[in-house]
Amino acid sequence: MSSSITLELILYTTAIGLLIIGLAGVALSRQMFRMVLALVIAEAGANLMLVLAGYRWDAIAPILTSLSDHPVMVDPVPQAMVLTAIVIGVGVQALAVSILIRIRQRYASLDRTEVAERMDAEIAATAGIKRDVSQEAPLGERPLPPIPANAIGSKGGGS
Amino acid sequence: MNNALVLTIALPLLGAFLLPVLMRTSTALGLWLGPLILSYGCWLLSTLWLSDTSLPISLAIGGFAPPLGINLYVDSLALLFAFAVQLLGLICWPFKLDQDTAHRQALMLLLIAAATGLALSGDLFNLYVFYELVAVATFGLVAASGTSAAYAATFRYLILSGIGSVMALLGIALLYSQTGTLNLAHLAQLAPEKLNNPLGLTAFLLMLIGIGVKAELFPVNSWAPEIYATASSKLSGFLAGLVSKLALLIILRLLILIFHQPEAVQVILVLGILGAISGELAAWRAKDLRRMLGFSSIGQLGVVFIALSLPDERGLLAVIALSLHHLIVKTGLFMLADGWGGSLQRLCSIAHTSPLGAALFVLFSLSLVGMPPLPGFWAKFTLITELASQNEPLYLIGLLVFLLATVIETSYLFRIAGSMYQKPAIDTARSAPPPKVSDFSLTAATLFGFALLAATLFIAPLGDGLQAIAAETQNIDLYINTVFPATSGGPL
Amino acid sequence: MRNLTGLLFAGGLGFMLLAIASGINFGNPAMLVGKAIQSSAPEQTGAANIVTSVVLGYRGIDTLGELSILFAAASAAGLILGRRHTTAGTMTKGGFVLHHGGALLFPLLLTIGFYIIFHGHLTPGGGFQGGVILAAAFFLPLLARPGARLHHAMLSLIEAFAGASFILIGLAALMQGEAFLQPMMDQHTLGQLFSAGTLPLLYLAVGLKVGAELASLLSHLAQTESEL
Amino acid sequence: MTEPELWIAILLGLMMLSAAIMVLVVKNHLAAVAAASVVSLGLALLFALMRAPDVAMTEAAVGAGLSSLILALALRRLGLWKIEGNLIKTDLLAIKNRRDTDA
Repeated sequence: MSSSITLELILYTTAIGLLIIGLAGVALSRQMFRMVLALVIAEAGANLMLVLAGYRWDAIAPILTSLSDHPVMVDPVPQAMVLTAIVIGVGVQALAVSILIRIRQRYASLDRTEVAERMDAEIAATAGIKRDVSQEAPLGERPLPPIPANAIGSKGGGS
Repeated sequence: MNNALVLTIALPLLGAFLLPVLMRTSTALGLWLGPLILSYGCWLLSTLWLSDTSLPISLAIGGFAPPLGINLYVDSLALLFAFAVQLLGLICWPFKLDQDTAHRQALMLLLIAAATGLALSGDLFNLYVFYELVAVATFGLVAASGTSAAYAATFRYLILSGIGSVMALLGIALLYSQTGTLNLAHLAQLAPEKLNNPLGLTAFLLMLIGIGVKAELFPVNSWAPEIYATASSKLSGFLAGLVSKLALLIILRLLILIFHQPEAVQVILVLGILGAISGELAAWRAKDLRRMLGFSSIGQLGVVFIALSLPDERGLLAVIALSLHHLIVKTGLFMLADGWGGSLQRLCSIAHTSPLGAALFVLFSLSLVGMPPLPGFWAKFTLITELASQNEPLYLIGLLVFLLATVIETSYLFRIAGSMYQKPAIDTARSAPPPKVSDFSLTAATLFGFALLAATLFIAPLGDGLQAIAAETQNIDLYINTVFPATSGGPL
Repeated sequence: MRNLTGLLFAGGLGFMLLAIASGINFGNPAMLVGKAIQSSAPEQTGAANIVTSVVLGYRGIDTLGELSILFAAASAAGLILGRRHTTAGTMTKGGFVLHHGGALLFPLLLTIGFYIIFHGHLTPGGGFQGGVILAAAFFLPLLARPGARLHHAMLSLIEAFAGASFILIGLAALMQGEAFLQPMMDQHTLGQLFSAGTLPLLYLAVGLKVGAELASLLSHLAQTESEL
Repeated sequence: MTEPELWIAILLGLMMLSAAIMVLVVKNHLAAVAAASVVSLGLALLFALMRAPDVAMTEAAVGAGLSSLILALALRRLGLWKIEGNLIKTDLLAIKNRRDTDA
């Protein structure tokens, strides 16, 4: 029994580790492709957690071999959910990647600060706002902590 | 016959699957398919509303009884939102005809199906699936506008929403590991004994952040102004008006049915306060109409979250009233932004070229600010009295912030309205023709304006109706008994 | 600043999750729904693989939603990456091994894919896994031969009708006065190939839909850089 | 729960975590994609260990196979497909394996 607890703790720690690495990676990486990869890792962690939620250490896989005996099985519901989640994840990932391809074509850059800056400039330009007017107060335009202006120009990531 | 209600989700999906092929064989048929399906959905929902079926009802999909299978839970609130989805989908339908029409309309149908699912579903993971479908369809529709800024904004939204969905999935995993069920009613039964602990709170916070992405909750709302500035106005109206409310509806259900901890409420209150103040301040500084609308929508949803943190039925009434009011007004404003999007300076003395649009803008602004006869006043009035009657200091801060937000809102909305009615100055710098709202959008906006005025006239019966809806939503026992009839001690 | 916020957030989350670890009863989950499904699945759906019962029966609408997500992702990618190009292949010519190996692998992958789909209600596997293999089978020629291209009209036809038939099977149940997506037809003996009523049909629809969806996604991504 | 399974889980967990970190720190993008597919593969093995054969199959097919294929194809279109560069030896090995499986 005691050894079983350790196994689940290992799995739990792995799941948390993947999640944290993934989320920190999304937050930290400058390069947009790297953000997608980090998101994939975080999703893997969440999936592991979900399967873990239905895992029993004393059970068999949820496939019946005969109707007569009723062996203890692991919970099939989280497994079905993870199946769904995995496929959803890959769909989102493919979409992210195809958007990236376009961004790369248009902006010739995958640096997140640079792309964000150019996006802001483009929105302002299509709206017909003179850029120098809004330059004095870029901080107030976002509810989130904005991208520091000094980071522009230094291309980050590993590209 | 109630089983047919599932058609409001299934038919748009079917239409979406078939649309690209259908469009290739017969363009006319393809073009009519979407509006036809949506009209049928509206008809289906309104007949249910008008018939003497006693709400709420619970439909088991696949004939599997609820805790095992997935059920649709249809009460007045869910029905109202489902109807709003189908109707607004019809109004915001992308009629634009080009080579991408089939795909764009298919994505719109998917978005509508998923949004209807969000309103009706009574299963946590099913809600997650529909939530993701809403997200993916939104990405596609925003990116379909094809500008570089739209791609960049979509990508940033996608990453944020991806983080959100990981969080929500994690919350679901924690909940499931603790209770072994996903059905909301079943969870509501088990919650008092199994989820009233730090683990339950953690699960709630994770799901709050996850679902809060779409509800424009404070720390995860940076996508909103960017998306609204780059997507088409109709889509922005749909997203800001409706999808955010549907995410809010999920949070509301979770809060009422499952998570009763005071900490959960406090977190929502604090995030709401922060969202309200930051959104309104940013809107005040915004220089173009669409981003201003995006920021102000963040601010107003912050106010709704403040209302959500109120404990009793009147608080819930305020939430529902504010949400519906915001739904009508914000969608109407985005309809106007269809032609007026862009710098606020372009709107200078626009009232002389398009008086109807300017009048509508003023009407919406007045209601948004809370001018007495208009519905916005009653919604805000309920909130103020309710906030003032609480004696916790945090609620007082909420009240102050709410008043401050209203003042800021007034100042920027009427700065614009004032400039609209300015005498046309001899402005040589602006040689471009004045922006014009397309006829269709103007008609739609007029409809929203009429809806607002009608609500003003019938405010008393409307208030009673909303009160009844709030009471019904608040009633946990009713929810549980509807999903699990006959069984008293629990479904399993 | 932003980095710090992100790190703090991730660290806080990790701490929170570790802190509640003691509260989770690992290895002995409540399984309220899980146990009930295990005992009733053989009678209600007739599939030996209970995960399949859950995916297509109990949570059938989830699967429908998931198919829709894939469809949405594929058509959004199609919208973003532009119209179908005439050459959807790789720039470089594949080597001898790739070329002939591809030709050899194609029928093999096809067989395996359909095998996995048709045995989804009996053994591990099913529409998703089989669909991925089908997509790989159709994508392989693209990698191997530069000029090769997918039959896009065919692909979208399969895509449309596979998805539609999933819903139509569900609607057929509704027409007969039952609930949407209710399993129908005889269940036959548990463990037989022809058992579990409509479930294998649903899985076939899922497999074809997933396969077509992924193949078109992949071919969009593999387009040559002509427009650059 | 038997002793060997415990060790397998520990090893797989460590492998996945280090691969996950590698995804974020390694300079070469191809190596990062390879590391991400290592994570998926480890996850698939863990699922098999946890008596979830369906999920394991899906994760292997979708996560390790398809997802890496999508990412690799994207790398080429993004112009990040570089094999040379300042790599450490283990990465190079991983890339070779990946290319073989891709082909």
